[in-house]
Amino acid sequence: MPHGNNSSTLTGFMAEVEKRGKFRLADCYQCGKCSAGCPMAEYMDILPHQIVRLCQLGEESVRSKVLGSQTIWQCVSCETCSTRCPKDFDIAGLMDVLREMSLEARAAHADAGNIIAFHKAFKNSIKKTGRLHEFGLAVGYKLRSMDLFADVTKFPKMLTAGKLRFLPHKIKGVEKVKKIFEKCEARGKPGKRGGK
Amino acid sequence: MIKIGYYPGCSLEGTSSDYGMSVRRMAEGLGWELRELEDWNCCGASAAHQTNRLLALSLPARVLALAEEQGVTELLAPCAACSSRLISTNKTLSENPETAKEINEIIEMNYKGTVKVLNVIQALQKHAMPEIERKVRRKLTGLKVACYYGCLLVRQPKVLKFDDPEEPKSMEQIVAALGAEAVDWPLKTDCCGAGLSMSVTEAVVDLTHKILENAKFHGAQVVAVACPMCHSNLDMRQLDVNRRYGAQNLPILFLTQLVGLALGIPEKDLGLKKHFVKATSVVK
Amino acid sequence: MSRIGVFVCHCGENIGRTVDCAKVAQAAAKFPGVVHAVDYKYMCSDPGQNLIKQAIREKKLTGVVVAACSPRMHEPTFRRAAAEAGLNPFLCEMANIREHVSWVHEDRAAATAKAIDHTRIMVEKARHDEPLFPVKVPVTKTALVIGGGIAGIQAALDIANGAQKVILVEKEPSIGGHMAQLSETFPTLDCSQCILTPRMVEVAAHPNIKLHTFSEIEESKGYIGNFEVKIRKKARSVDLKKCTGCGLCMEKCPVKNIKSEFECGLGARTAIYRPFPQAVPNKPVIDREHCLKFQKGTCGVCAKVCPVAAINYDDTDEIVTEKIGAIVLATGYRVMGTDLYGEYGYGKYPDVIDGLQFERLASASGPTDGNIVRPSDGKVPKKVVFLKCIGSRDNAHGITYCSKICCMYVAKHAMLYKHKVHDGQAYVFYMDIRAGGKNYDEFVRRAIEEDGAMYYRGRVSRIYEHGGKLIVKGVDTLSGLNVQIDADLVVLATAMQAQEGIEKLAQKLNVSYDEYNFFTEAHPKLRPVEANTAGIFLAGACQAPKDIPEAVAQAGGAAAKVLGLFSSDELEREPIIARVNENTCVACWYCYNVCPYGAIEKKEIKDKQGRTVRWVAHVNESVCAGCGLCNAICPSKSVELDGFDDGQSYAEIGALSE
Amino acid sequence: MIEQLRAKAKELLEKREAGVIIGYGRGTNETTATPVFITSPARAGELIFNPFCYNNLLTFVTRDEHKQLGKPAVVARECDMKAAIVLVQEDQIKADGIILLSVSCDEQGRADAACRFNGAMTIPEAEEWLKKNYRAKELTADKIAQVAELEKMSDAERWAFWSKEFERCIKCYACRQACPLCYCRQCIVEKNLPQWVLTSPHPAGNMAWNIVRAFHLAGRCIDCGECERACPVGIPLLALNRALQKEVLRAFDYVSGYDHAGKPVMASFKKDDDEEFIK
Amino acid sequence: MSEEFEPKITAFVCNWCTYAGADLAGTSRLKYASNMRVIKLPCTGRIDFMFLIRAFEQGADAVLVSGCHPGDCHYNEGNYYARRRWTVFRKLLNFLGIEEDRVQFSSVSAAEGRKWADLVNEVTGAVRKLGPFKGYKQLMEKSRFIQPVEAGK
Repeated sequence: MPHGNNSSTLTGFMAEVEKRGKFRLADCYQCGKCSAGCPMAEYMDILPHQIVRLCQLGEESVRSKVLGSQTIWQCVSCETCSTRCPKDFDIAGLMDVLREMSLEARAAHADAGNIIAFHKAFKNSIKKTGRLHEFGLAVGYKLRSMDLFADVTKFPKMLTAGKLRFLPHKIKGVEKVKKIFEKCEARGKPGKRGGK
Repeated sequence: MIKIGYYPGCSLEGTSSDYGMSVRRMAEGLGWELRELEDWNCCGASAAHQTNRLLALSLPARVLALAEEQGVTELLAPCAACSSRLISTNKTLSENPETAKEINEIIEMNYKGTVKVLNVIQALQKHAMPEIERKVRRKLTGLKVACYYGCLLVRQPKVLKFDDPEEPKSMEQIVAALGAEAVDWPLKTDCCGAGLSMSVTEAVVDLTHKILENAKFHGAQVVAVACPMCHSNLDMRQLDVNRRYGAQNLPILFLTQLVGLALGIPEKDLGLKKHFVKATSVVK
Repeated sequence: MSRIGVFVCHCGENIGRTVDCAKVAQAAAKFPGVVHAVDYKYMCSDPGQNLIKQAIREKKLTGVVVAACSPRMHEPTFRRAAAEAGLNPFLCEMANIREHVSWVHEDRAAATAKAIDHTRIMVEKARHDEPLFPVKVPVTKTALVIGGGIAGIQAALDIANGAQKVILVEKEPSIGGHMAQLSETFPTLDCSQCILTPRMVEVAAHPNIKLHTFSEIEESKGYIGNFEVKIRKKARSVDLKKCTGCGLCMEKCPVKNIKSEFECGLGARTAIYRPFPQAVPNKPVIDREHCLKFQKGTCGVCAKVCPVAAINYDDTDEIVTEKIGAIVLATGYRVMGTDLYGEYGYGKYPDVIDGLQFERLASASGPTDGNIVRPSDGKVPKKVVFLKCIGSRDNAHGITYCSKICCMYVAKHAMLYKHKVHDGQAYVFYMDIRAGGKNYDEFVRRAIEEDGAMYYRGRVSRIYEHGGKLIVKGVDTLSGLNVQIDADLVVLATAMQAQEGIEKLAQKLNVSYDEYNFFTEAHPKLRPVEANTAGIFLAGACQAPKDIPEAVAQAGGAAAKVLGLFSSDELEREPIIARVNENTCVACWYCYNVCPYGAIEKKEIKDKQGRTVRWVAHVNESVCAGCGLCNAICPSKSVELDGFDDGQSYAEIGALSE
Repeated sequence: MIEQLRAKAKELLEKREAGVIIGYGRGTNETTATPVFITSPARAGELIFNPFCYNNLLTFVTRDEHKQLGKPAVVARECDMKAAIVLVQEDQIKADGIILLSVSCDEQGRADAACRFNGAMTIPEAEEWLKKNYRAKELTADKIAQVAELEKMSDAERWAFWSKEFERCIKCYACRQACPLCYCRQCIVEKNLPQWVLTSPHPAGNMAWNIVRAFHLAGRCIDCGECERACPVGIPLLALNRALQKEVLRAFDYVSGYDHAGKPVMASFKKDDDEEFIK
Repeated sequence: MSEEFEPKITAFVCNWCTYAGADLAGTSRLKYASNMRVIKLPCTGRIDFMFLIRAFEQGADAVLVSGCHPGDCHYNEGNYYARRRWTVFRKLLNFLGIEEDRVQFSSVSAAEGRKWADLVNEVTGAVRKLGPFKGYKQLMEKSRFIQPVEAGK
């Protein structure tokens, strides 16, 4: 989506969001189709179209409200919103941007702890071995989230079913992968996302 | 012999080893030679995707670059998350030279963009349809299947360019070719929440339940999937669903397992035993 | 020596902001032949025009150049002013320094330089201008109206009642158009057919109107006042002169299950059929795709039962040629296909219908005699959901514009439904309510306040069937709550689009059309009912989405234009026409070969004894359209186009040398 | 063969089928030939045809002074016959207003050793004869050798080549006089309102003139080479003409001189004409 | 900026499509390069090939000829004839050694304001790459070119 001239005049929060994303916030006309079709809507504190609206308002005052919202962590990136949006606005893409910003600002919603923990565990697993070691992931996640009992019941079965390995498989290129992580985490600061 | 590059992805080595098995056995059955990428890494899936955009591009980019180096032109990625990550990375890199440059720097490789990524359905369409009908040993006659696509196979259509995002039919066609009956049901592209399966269990159980219930309502005896997350969610989470909403016992099968069965490959070779919800009840 | 006056316009800030108008005037003052150069805020204003008139008189100007907006905007204005001051209007030229300069460039210096060049170019042209005098052309006082919907009917009647001849061409077997399909009309809720059908009958009976139904435009030649149009009368297989419209053939026709176009597929018709009972002409046509006689060579029942032997299976298309003075385009609109919304399941679920289908359900003369029931099971729906902006205002899947009428007809639908199903509930999903118009907003409020329609501000994301209900998943953005309704019937207010294949017609008549295939008007503000081709006028939804009153009003406007054109026996045409230099013409006929209008004639030069000495080309002034093809292709430069002759063009190019 | 030609000429004049024979006669000496206009059967014997006969005699048929002499029978080589056909196509002579005494020439456009006489022909006959016997010889590799060579050069090199060639031009217009298809009563170069072509023989004027000359022959030139032969400073004008012949053949599949009844190629079009060059 | 070579480009456009398209670019306030000077004629079919030569004689570094899309010509067939003319003429110019980018052709409809703006930029860019039309400029210098005197004007 091309940037309109208006974007150049934007400042603060709205400008930052637009700069990171390949979309023009002004495109959204608040029809709400994204919220209407969002599978997670009922578990969100702010509906997706309202998140876009808040970004449109753009004042600094909404920054914490948006980045601190539960919504951006409830989003499963199922892309239903972006697919059906009559204005071709990439809402899912916006959520990615907001999560990124929320993490950098350490502003994430308390309930999002779990999710962040999960993502951390996930990424660490990859960082360590080059691949995802799901048992490690699950355990690592449980430790981080202190949510020790959920799903524990399933592990034995999964193990017997050969669905979980105790020992992680390390790939040869693990060093390379680690390097990729370091570079990305260093660079992963503001900048345009690869356009969808 | 059809040669296809093969990228199993982490799940098929772990939680969905049954998927992995069935893909390999099905491939043999169909006379495909799968050449697994050497030293492949995780695509980053949603975790990277959701939290660091460069990582979200770099991890898949390395996989694609490896494939290119190893002379692969067609890369089969049975995991829907992997295939969607790889395909959208391919698109992003081809459309944004400057991003491509940056990523190539990061992965310290030079990906030219020559690799075409296929999901399992595409691979079957391209290399097994329609002659598969003739290869079927055990027609799955009478089996009512709800084909479930979930999110990652069809969205975003502009990126994936695969089937109709609202009314996909490709899996149905394959299932029909196996002799089974694909039921018409509306929730085939609704999200089951797998991305948050472990973290926001509450919500995910509801979503999963909606889907299972709707599939049953339309007469499905099994649900066919082509995505390990959908599978572990619909299969494992069924225990939680049962706990909250009463027993569903709706077996969830990978498309590859259905094909395998139809080709006459024994159940154990297809990993059917590994399921939480036993398929034996319906698949004799 | 020529005495040129240059007048540089600031157009308020529009030009002045980026072009240094004073500097342009100063530069122009130094151009050869220029004796007077000034700049002024608004040249098109009265004082501005007076500046020009004054200068013409006092400075004895032989030519005027106005450096301002596009000539397409104000050339007529300034030429008129020049004429009023006694200067031949064709000695007045315009240099475009707004659309082509100030609005498209930001660098002031560069823009000013370009403005000066454009002015110099036109000064050079003006120096080579010759006075031109309008050409008189006879007018054929017969109007052609294309399209027999309400707009076409209105235009035809107005022209005919103005005592001029009209030929009305309709591609369907009957006139009436979409309005004939409507149930009741907003905001008065009077019955559509009750007000339309008398007009249809009037058209058929009017002595000044010749009606060609089931006919299409094959080809069009000529120009304002003198078009020659070929009309294809498609084979109807029924002799309209003999047929009495008794309807026996339709009763007896064995093929009875064809989806009726008029009923939007909700009703059936026979193979020999009349689109609807009040059709005009009220006589049938044979649908050859479905007729057994034509498909299998069997049957022939209609011919057997016809008491007046009106059935003619051997009927063929007939081409009639008509001489026409003016054309009114009233080709109307079509309803957008909804298949592009998989998430709404149109076409998959029989109880998801579009607005026009609802009109048929609600129409007393409809397939259900006005009872609103579900197409699937004929049950009366207790919950009906109306979706607005389906296709409209949708960059991603539909079209970007607003279809304008949906807000009103959806409110009407909600009302009609409530009036017919008292215990029913209507729900409306909308983005905005656009009810600008006399008694329009009041009407919408009535639907909400008195008839209790539930309006949700938001779009719907998904509709699917579950247990005989349609699950509608929408949102109300005002409350910030998602809404789910288990509906019995869903009505999609689909977008209004230009007719299918309109671009072909446009090319035949060479009128221009926009990216959505709506015909473009000559000027968005000042010439809204004229096409940009002289002698062709626009009426109704073929120009943009319109409701009935607007379409009728525009039709009246178009008719008035036509009557104005017909008010004199001759009309004056721009004298931009070609001239032949008979001394140098060698009659190689290149001009003759390329002229798109056949305006070049072969003329004999005779000596005193009347013996043919040689042949030369000759231009028929009333046919020449001024394209200048002859001029460019003539190897000996013996044909020149007045107003754009070689001397002028060379001078213009010459103006560009450093 | 020359006897057959003379006999036919005599017969035509005797039977009054032609008013004048336009052919070649002996020049001031054995190695020159000059156009002759024979109106009495007795003088038919003056006709000669030898390697020194190469003017395109069709140039005369459009000139008023010769029109007085009545229906002409013209000694015509293949290219001359094509000239006649184009002149008919462009209505400068009537299809039944000329007889062609068809003779064959060698690649240099001169009478070949055999000096074949193909008989007297009407325009339609000539057209058929050419299609059968000459069409295949159009734009053969050797004919467009120089064009190909030039096309291989870079733009800059070509520009240098031609500006050098044109610099020699002295604006004598011999090329025009010699061309059977340059029949205008007043040539564009004689028009000065506006001044289409800069008159003086300087580089700019020469460029303009040579562009006009070449393009006015686009789709018309019948490849007789008279212009080049007539040019006193030896500019390779034929290469220019042939480059355009080549393009017309490529783009419109058209060779001039084979369609006396049809529209000239540049005065007609096909809706699917080549347009890749239009953005 | 001032150091950079600013091409002089002469555009010959038809009145009905391209001129209107350029107007639309204006009314839509699209911004584009200011190197082009526009000369309006009724139809591309009216444009004599010598106009292009004349433009070069006047120091143009390139010329653009732009009209309606095929089929949309206000005069039905004008641009079809023009298309044939330009097909051959550009061949002639190129055969004489004039770079193809110095003689450009396009179809811009009345609805294509955006296309016009992009086109002008594209052409200007291309000519900027080519640099000034030295060849013809030298020709003119060598000719110590004097404007022909015109009677009565």
